[in-house]
Amino acid sequence: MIVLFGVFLLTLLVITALAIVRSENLFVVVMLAGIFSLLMAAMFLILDAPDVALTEAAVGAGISTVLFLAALALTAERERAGSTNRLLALGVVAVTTLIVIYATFDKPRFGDPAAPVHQHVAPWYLERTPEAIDIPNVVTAILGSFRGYDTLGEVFVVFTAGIGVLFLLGTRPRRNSRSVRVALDESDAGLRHYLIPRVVGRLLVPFIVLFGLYIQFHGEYGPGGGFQAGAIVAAGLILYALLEGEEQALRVMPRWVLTGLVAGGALLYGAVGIAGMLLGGNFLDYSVLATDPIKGQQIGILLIETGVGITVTGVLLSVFHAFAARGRYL
Amino acid sequence: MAVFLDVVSWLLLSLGGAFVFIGGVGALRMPDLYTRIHAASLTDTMGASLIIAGIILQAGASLASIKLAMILLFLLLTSPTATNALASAALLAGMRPGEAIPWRQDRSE
Amino acid sequence: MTLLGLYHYWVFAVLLMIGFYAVIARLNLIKKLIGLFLFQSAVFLLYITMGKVDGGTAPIFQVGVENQIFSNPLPQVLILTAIVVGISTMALGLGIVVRIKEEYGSIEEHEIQEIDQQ
Amino acid sequence: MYDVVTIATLATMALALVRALLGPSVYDRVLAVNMFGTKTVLLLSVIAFLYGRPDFLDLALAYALINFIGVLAVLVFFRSRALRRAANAGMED
Repeated sequence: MIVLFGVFLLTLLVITALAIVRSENLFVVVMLAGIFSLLMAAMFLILDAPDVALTEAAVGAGISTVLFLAALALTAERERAGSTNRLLALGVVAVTTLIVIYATFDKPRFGDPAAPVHQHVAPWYLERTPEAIDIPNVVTAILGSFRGYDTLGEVFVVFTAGIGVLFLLGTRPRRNSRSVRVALDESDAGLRHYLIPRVVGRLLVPFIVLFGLYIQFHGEYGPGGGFQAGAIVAAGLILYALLEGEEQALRVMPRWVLTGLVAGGALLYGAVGIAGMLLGGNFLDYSVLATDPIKGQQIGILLIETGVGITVTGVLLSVFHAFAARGRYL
Repeated sequence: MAVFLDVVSWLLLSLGGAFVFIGGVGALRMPDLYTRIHAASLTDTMGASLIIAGIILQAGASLASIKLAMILLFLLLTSPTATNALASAALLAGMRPGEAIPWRQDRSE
Repeated sequence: MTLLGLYHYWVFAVLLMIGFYAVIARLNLIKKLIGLFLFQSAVFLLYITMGKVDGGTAPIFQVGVENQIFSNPLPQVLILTAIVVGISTMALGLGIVVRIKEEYGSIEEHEIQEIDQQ
Repeated sequence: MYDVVTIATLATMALALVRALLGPSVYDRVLAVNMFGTKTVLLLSVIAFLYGRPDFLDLALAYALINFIGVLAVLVFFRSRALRRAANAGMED
């Protein structure tokens, strides 16, 4: 039965994707992308990946819509019809689709336990996690410890992307593009005139941040971890900025704090690795952090997940403020 | 007792499912934006309450029930707020309730 | 059952190519970025689909339950980080598009090329 | 038992998707996204019990908390657009 539910969701996914490509109104495209993300999250949960679904939820529900809308406000809302060779493109795409579909017949059966993916390291991870790390969530164990070096790389990609956005949008806009900037009174910023969203939103901000912290520190026992928590906390603080205006949000959390978060989280991650080396282990080997190796692993995972969460929060918030400060949004 | 609970929760779940579905039909069939918002939001609240109440009866006294109650509480707070914000945005853009032709925008779509 | 399983892979192929079409056939830069978003989502879906095991459950140990079959945790780790990396790089792409709009006054590829040729 | 609810929710999702595709105005599409969000919360809660893993409820909780940020962002977007247009019209006068 549940397979049929999945198939239905997949069909909706394809329809949504087709509509996304066909629509020329970019605002509509962003809304449909929101639906696409919701469908993806439900699909991930059906395919036994609650951690991934939670990440998709945290990123897709608020942050990606907000970022895309901010970019639309700065560029254009409508796509202009241009002349490309649509037929040629369609031909290329159709042929490639057929080739990929032909290739799927050679893939292992869906759900086959004997498929090559399930043979090499994956059973080893599942077997070793209880004895070496002793936390219930195997995904967190792999993310934090077994493949900690890989995750360090990912964190630095996020870090670099954030710095890149700051470099691109941190410069002052030219004068001619500034003429459209709307001079807003401070009392008029954000959604201050909209009483209902403001009251409810302000009520929810602390709950969202609290829930983010729960996801952060519960990540070893259930779905969760630094990546999801960072996105959720950032979503809560972005909500505050939407309600109260950018100026007020920057007063609560100034730019230097944001930059500090971006760098601090990545630094914390690296420092845990160095600490392991100083205590006589390898880089990112947490076993030496405590007298009991299992305890050491758990402390290490807790620390690096915190680092990940801090960096992700910092990057997403900095990116949001970089777009918002460009002047035509908020 | 267990059978009784099962029956009640089955009733709640089915009723909730019916409400949710009726809301979907309403959102599709109603003639203009504000009536559609009306159809979608009211049934959403009722359907979500009934479904979550039904699941709580199944879950019994556990952490899951507390989480479900939190989900319901936050849904009851956020869903009407989102509807209100949406109606505000539509009003701001100059759509008047009750106008026969609300689709002045986007006719090219 | 085999057909239902294959359907997962076909959806992957179709989604991948819908995204690819948006990247090559549409001239609007934001639309191209959305195409990339679809493309990467298709890849996410493929990885997670391959990690599913028949009768398996999510790879989180439960207290008091033994001898469970678990789905493969490794693709989940890869995709979990890729989603957050994806949104960060998407923000970078949007930043570049915003700068292009400010310099050229347009985000349509052919108009930008015309301005470049002048 | 949960199957009935799941089917109803999935059918409603399909209806909301049709509304999102038909439009006609952009606000109808926002309404559809909002409906879709609530339905996803319900679907995720039900699937968590269908799979017998109540710890997955965190997901539904996450959506219940942050899903309306998108709609608020839409309101902010249209508000700033209206202000911008008013300011531009004022400059032309």
